[in-house]
Amino acid sequence: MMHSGGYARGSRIGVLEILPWLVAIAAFFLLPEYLSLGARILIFILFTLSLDLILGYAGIITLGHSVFLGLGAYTAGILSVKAGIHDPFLQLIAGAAIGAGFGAITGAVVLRTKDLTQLMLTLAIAAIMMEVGNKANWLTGGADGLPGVQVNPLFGVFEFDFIGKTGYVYCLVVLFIVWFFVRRMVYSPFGAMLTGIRENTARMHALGAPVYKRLLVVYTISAGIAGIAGVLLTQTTQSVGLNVLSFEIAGDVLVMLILGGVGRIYGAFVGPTVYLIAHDELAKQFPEYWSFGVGFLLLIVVFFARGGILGLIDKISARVRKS
Amino acid sequence: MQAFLSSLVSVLFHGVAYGMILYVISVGLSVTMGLMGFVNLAHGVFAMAGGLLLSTAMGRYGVPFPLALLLAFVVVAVASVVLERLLYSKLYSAGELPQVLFTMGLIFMSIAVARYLYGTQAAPLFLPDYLKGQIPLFGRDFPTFRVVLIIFSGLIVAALWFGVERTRWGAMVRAAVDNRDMAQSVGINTNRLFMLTFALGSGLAGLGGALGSDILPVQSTYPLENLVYFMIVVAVGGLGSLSGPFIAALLIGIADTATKYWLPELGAFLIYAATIAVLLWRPQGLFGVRS
Amino acid sequence: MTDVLSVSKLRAGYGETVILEDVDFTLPEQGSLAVLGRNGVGKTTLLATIMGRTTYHGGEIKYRGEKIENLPIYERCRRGIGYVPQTREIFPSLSVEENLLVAEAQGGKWTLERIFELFPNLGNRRRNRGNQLSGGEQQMLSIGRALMGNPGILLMDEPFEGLAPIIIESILKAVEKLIREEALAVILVEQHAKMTLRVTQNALVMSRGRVIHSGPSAGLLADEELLARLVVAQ
Amino acid sequence: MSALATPALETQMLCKAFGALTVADDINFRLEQGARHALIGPNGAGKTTFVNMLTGALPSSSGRIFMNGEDITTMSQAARTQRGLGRTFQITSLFRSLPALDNVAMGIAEREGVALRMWKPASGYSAIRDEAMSHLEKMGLRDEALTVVRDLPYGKQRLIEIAIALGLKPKALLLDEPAAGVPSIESGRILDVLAELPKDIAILIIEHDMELVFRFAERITVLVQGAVLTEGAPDQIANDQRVRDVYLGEGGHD
Amino acid sequence: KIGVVNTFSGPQASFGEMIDRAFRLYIKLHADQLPPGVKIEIINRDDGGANPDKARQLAQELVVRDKVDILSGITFTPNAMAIAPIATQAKIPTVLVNAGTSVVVTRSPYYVRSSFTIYQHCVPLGTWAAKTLKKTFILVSDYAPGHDCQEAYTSSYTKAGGEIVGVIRAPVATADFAPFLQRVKDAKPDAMMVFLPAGRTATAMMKGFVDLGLKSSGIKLIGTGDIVPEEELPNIGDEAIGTITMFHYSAAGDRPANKAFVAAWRKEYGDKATPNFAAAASWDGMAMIFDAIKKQNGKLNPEKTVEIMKNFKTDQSPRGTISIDPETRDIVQNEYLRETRRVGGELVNVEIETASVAVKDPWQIMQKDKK
Ligand SMILES: Nc1ncnc2c1ncn2[C@@H]1O[C@H](COP(=O)(O)OP(=O)(O)OP(=O)(O)O)[C@@H](O)[C@H]1O
Ligand SMILES: Nc1ncnc2c1ncn2[C@@H]1O[C@H](COP(=O)(O)OP(=O)(O)OP(=O)(O)O)[C@@H](O)[C@H]1O
Ligand SMILES: [Mg+2]
Ligand SMILES: [Mg+2]
Repeated sequence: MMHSGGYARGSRIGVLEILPWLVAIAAFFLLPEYLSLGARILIFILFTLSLDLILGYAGIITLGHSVFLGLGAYTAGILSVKAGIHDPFLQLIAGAAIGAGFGAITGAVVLRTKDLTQLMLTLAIAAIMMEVGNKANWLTGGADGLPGVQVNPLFGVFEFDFIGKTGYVYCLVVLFIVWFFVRRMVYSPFGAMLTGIRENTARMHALGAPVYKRLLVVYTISAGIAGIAGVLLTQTTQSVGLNVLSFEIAGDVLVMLILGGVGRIYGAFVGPTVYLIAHDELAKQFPEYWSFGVGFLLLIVVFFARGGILGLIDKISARVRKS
Repeated sequence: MQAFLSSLVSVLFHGVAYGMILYVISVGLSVTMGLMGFVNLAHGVFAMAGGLLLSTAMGRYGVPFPLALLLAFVVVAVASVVLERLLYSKLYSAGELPQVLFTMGLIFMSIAVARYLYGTQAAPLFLPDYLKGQIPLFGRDFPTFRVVLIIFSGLIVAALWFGVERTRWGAMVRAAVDNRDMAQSVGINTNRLFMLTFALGSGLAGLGGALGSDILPVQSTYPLENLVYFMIVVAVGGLGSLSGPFIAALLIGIADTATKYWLPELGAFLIYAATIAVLLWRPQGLFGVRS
Repeated sequence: MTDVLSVSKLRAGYGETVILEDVDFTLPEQGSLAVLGRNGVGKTTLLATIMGRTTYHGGEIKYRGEKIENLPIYERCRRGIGYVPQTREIFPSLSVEENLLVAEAQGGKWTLERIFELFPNLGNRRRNRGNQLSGGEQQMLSIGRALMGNPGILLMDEPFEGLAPIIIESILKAVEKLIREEALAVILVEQHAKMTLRVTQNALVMSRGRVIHSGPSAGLLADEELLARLVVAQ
Repeated sequence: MSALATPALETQMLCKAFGALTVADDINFRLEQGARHALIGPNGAGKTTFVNMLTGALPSSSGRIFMNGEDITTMSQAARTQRGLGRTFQITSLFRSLPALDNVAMGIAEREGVALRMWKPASGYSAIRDEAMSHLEKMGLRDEALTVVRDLPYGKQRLIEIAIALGLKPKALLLDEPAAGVPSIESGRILDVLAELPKDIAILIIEHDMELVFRFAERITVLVQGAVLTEGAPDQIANDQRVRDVYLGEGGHD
Repeated sequence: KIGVVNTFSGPQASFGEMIDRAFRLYIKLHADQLPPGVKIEIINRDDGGANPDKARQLAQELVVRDKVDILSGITFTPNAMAIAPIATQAKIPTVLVNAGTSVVVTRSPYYVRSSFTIYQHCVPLGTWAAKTLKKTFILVSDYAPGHDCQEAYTSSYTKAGGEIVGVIRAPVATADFAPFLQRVKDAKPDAMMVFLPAGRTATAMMKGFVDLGLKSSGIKLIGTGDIVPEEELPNIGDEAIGTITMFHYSAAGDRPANKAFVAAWRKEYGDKATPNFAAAASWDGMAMIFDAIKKQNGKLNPEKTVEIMKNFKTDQSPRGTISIDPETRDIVQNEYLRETRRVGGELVNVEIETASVAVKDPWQIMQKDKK
C-alpha cells in the first residue's frame, strides 16, 4: 500500500491531484444530461472519502458506515418535512453534527474491539438503526420513506432544479471543501499518527499515544463527513428512503473504496466513479444481469490490480519509468 | 400455563430446526474465516448452489431426496475446489480487503448466473410424501420434515466433532494461516490442506442450503440476503471453533423464533442487540479460538 | 559416503533482487558448519534458500545426493531438513504442544516427551499459546519444533540469541550429542563467532552474498587476526 | 547518587500471575535516578513481564509502582510514556511499511504533543525530522532513513528500535534485550550510544549477553521464577554461586 | 418514448419481468394500430427494489437525457413517491402499473394508476368474510400496504359483525413463517386473512400453513391475490387448494378478452408461462398509453395526455370493464372472489363470483368523507 503523508515525504499538491476537479468541471459543461448521475457520484465520493479516513488511515474496518449516511439523510429529510426547516446549510450543519454525534457514541463502543468483532458490531448497530428507521413510522415514514423534502434555493437564488445543475455544483463545492480539509489532515502529524495506529497499535501505545481517544476523534470526523454526504443525497433527490441505512450501501461503499485503492484519498475518487458508471451503464444494457458485469469488474481488479485501480496505475507507471 | 408450556415446546422445536440449518451452513464459514483467515463473504453462494441443485435434481430429474442431498454436498464440494484452486488460493495471503472485494464480486456474479438459470422465483422444494405431514408428540403436531431435519443435522454435527475437532487438522490449518512459509517449513502441504478444508466447508454449506431450502428459501439473491446471519453465527460463536457456532446458531434460531412468536413487533431488534451484547462481553465470541 | 548437503553455484534472492551469488559448500553426514559474517551479508538468506523460502535463481542444492532446489518447502522438510528461523516464527495461535505436534513427522523418533526432557521450561508451559511465551522459551520451542520433524540436517539461524548462558551450554551439549548419536548434521549461523567455531568442524565466512572464506573452524579460531579481518572488518 | 533520593522507578510487592503461574512474586525493586542497572535471569523468569508491568502494557495483579515518587500503578501506558518512561521491545515492534525516519519521528511528535495537529503537513515540522534523523545517525542508520523498515535486515531493525526509544527523550529507559540479533561490533555501538546519554537518565537493561551486561551495568538484579534472587554490584553477582547455578553456568562466554 | 423505472434485480425482480413482458407483448400485437410513423420505444431502467433515491435519479435521467414522453413501471410505493416531483416539474404523464398504496396517486397531477389499490381488495374481502367466518386472525407484512390492508379489512369486517382475534405484522423480509403460524394456530380462529408481498414470501407462508397443520385443523385461508399469484402456483403445489382470495384479476377468468390475453401470452412466452395481476395492469396501462397516442395522432401534449387517460374506459381489459376515475386518476374495476382449485391438472384461481362491480378506491372515498 502506498502511503501518502508522513514526515519523510513532501505534501505539495501535485498536478495529478488537480485532475479530478478539472474532470468534474468539464463534465458539468460537456455532459449536462448526466448531471444527476454526476451528483450521485460526487456524493458517493464524499461518502467513500469518509470511509477511507477510518479504514485506509486508521485501519478500522466497518460494514455499518451506512448509518452515518442514513442519519445525515434523515436529518435533512425530517428537518424539512417535519420541522419545516428548508435551509440547505442549516440542514448540512445539522446532518454533520448528528452524524458526528452518533459516530462519537457508537465509536466509544465499537473502537474498544478489533477485526471481526468490530466489523460485526458496526454491522449490528447499522441493522438496529435500520429497524428503528423502519419502526419509527411517525418520524421516518417507515418503509415508505419521506417524500416531499423541500430545500430552499441556495443563497436564495439558485433553485434545486430537476435537471440537477444546482445540485451538481453544490455537491462539487461541498466535496471540494471537505477534500481540502481531509487532505490537510492526512498529511498532518495527525494523519501520520493514524497510519501508525493502523500499522502497529502496540507500538503506538508505547510511544505515549492514547490510541482509543485518537481513534474516537477520527471516527467522529468520518461520521460527520458521511452525515454531510447523506444530507446531500436527500437534498438532491428530495426524498429519503430506508435504503440509505441498508447493509447494501455499507457494502457498496466498502467495495468502491477497495476498488479505487485504500489509504490514498484518490482511491475514494476513482472507486465510486468507476463503480457507479459501470453499474449505471450495465444496468442500462442488462437490467436483469448487470450484477454479473459489476462482479466481473471486481474480480478483474482483484486479480490484476491488487491495491485497487490506483494501485495498478502505480505499478504501470513504475514499469514505464524503469524501462 | 399449559398453553404457555405447549407454545414453548413449539418455539423450541422450530428454533432448533432453524438453528441447525444455520449451523450446517455457517460452520464452513467458521472454518474458512476462522481457521483459514479468509473473509469469505461469498459463502452463501455455496449454500445457494446446494439448494438449487437439490431443487433441480428432484424437480427436473426425479432424483430421490436422499440422493439429491448427497449430490448437493458432493457437487458443491467439487465445484468449490475448482474455485479454490483457480481463484481463492491466490488470495490467501493478500489480506482482508482484496478478499472482501473478490468475494463480493463472486456474489454479484453468482446472483446474475442464478437469475439467468433459475429466474426470479424461489427454487421449489418438492418433498417426497414420507416427509410430508406431521408427527404428533407431547400433544402437539410437528412437521415431519423438520423433525428429520433436526435429526439429520444432529448427525452431521456429531460426525464433524468426532471426525475433525479431535485430530490435529485444526491446529495445522491455524499454523498454516499464522505463517504459511513456516508451516511449510515444518512439512505441512498447505495447498492441499487448504483445498480439502475449503471443500469440506463449502460442501457443508451446499448441504445446509439444500436441507434448509424450506426455512431459507433459495433464490438468486440468497447469498447477499443471508450473509449477515451467517456472519453473526460465526462471530458470536467464535472464529475457528466448531462447537461455538453450534451454540450460537441454536441461540439465534430460538431467539428469532421466540420473538416472532411472542413479540413480533420487535422484529430483528433482539437478535442484533444480543449480538452486540455478546460481542461486548466476549469479543472473541463465545468459544473463539483466536482473539 | 555421500554428503548430507551439497550446494554449488547457488544464486538466490528476493524477487528480482539477487542476494546470494556463487555459493558453494558441502556438508558431510554428521558434519557441522558455522556460517559467519556481518550484519546483512546474506546468512539468513542462505538458510532460507536451502529451505526454499526465497526466490531461486540458479545453481544446485543436493540433499543426500538428490537435487532439491525445485521441491516445494514442505517436501524439503519431509526429506529431512529442519529449520530454526532467526525470528523464531512460532505459531502464535497454537499452544506449545500444538506447535510441536503440527511439526511431528510420521514414525519419527522425536516425541513431545523427549522435547520436554530437553527443554523442561517448555514442558511446564505446554498449554501456553505461542505468543504467551518469553522470548527465550520461543527460541527453545523453535528448536524443539524443528527436531520434531526428525531432520537429518538442522539449519539454525542465530538459535542462541536471547537464551540464558546456562541454557546455551546445555543446548550445545545436546546438539553435540545429537550429531554423535542421532546422525544429525548442523549448520549454525551465529554472531558469537568464537563460541560457534569452538563447536563446529568447518566454517564459512560470507560477505555481500558471497563466500569469502571456508575452512576448518579450528584454524579460524586459532588465527585471531584472520578472524577479525574476515568477520569484523570489511 | 544518594540512595535516599526518590528513585526513578520503584515497585512495592509487585505481583503478577497468569492463571496458576506466578511470574512476579512480591518484587520490591528500585531503579535509582541516573542508574545503570541490569536485570538478568533465566528464560521465562519474568523479566519482560516485569518491564511490561512497569510500562503499563500489562496490568499487575497486586502491588504498586511509583515513578519519581508518584503512584502510577493504574495509569495508562500512554500517560506513563508522557511522564518520561521509554522502552524497547524484545521482539521488534516497528511500523514495518513506513520509512525508518517516520518510525522515529512518530514518537518525537507524541513527545512534543503535536500528534493531534491536523492542519500543517507533517513534513513541515522540520525540527522533528531533524531530530529523528539525528537519532538514526547515532545508530549508524543515516543511509537507511528513507528505506521502508520491512526491507532492512533484522540487525538494523533492532537498532531502529533503540532509535525510537531515544526519540522519546525518556527520563527512565527500559531496554529489553536491545542487542539480541545485533552483531557484536554493532552491539558495541549500542553501548557507545547509551554511554553518551545524559547521566540523569535512569537505564534498566535486560540482556543475556553477559559481556555487555558486565561492561554496562553498575548494579545487577537477578530474577528467578518471578522473585528477586539477589542484587548487587557486577563482580559480586559474577561470583555468586547461586547465580552461576541457575543462570551463568560454568563455561566462559565471549 | 416510454421510460420505464422498474425492478429487474434484487429479491423482487419478478415484477420487472412480468411488467416488461406485458408491455412488449402489447406493443407487438398492437403496433399496427399506431398512427403511421409513430414507433414506441421502451427504455428500461432498474431500480433494484425500494430505492427512492436511485429511482429518482433514473427517472430524472429518463426525462433529461433520454427525453421520454411518458414514464411508467414503478413497482414500489417509495419509488413512486420520490419520482412524483419529477413528473410534476417536468410535466411527464406517468402510468403507475403496480405501486398500490392509495395515497401515491395524489402525489402528482401527472400520475395515473392502472393497477389497483390495496383498499380495493381488502374492503370487499372483509364484507364477504363476515358472512360465514366469525373470527379472523390477521397476518400482514409490516409496511404501508400491509397496514392499509389490515385497516381496510378490519373496517368492513367488524362493521359487518366479524371479530378480529389477533394481528401479526411480520417483518417484510420474513422467510420462515412457522412461529407466526404456530401462534395463529394456537388462537384457533375461523379464518386467517393474509396480505404479503407476492412471490417467495407469500409462497413460504402458504407452505407453512399446510406444514404446520393449520389447513387440516380447519382454519380458512383468505387474502388478496398476492398470496396465490399465477406464477407461484406450481411452486406452492396442492397446498394452495381451497384458498379464498379477493382480487381484481385472475388468469383463469373466463372473459373472452382474458382468454385471448392468456393465449397470446403463452404463445409468446411458452406453455408454462402465465400472466399475473402485474402483467394485466401493465397490459391495460399500455392500452391507455396507446389510446392517448392514437387520440393525439402521435403528438403528445402532457396535459392532453393526462386528460385523455383520466377518461379512459374499456371493456376489453383482461380484468373486465375498467375505467379511470377522472377525479382521482385512479383505477375503477371489478373485484372477484376466487378460490384456488386444480382444473385440468393445473392449479388456477377460479373466479367464483364478482364480489363488487366498478370499485373506486375506498380510501379516497373515506378521505373525502372525513372532510
Ligand atoms: N524480504 C526481503 N526483501 C528484500 N530484501 C531483503 C529481504 N530480506 C532481506 N533482504 C536483504 O538481503 C540482504 C541479506 O539479508 P539477510 O537477512 O540474509 O542478512 P543476515 O546476514 O542474515 O543479517 P543479520 O545478521 O542481520 O541477520 C540484506 O541486504 C537485506 O536488506
Ligand atoms: N500472556 C501470558 N499468558 C500466560 N503465560 C505467559 C504469558 N506471557 C508470558 N507468560 C509466561 O510467563 C513467563 C515469564 O515470561 P517473560 O516473557 O517475562 O520472561 P523473560 O524473563 O522475559 O524470559 P526471556 O529471557 O526468555 O525473554 C514465561 O514462562 C511465559 O511463558
Ligand atoms: Mg539473519
Ligand atoms: Mg523476555
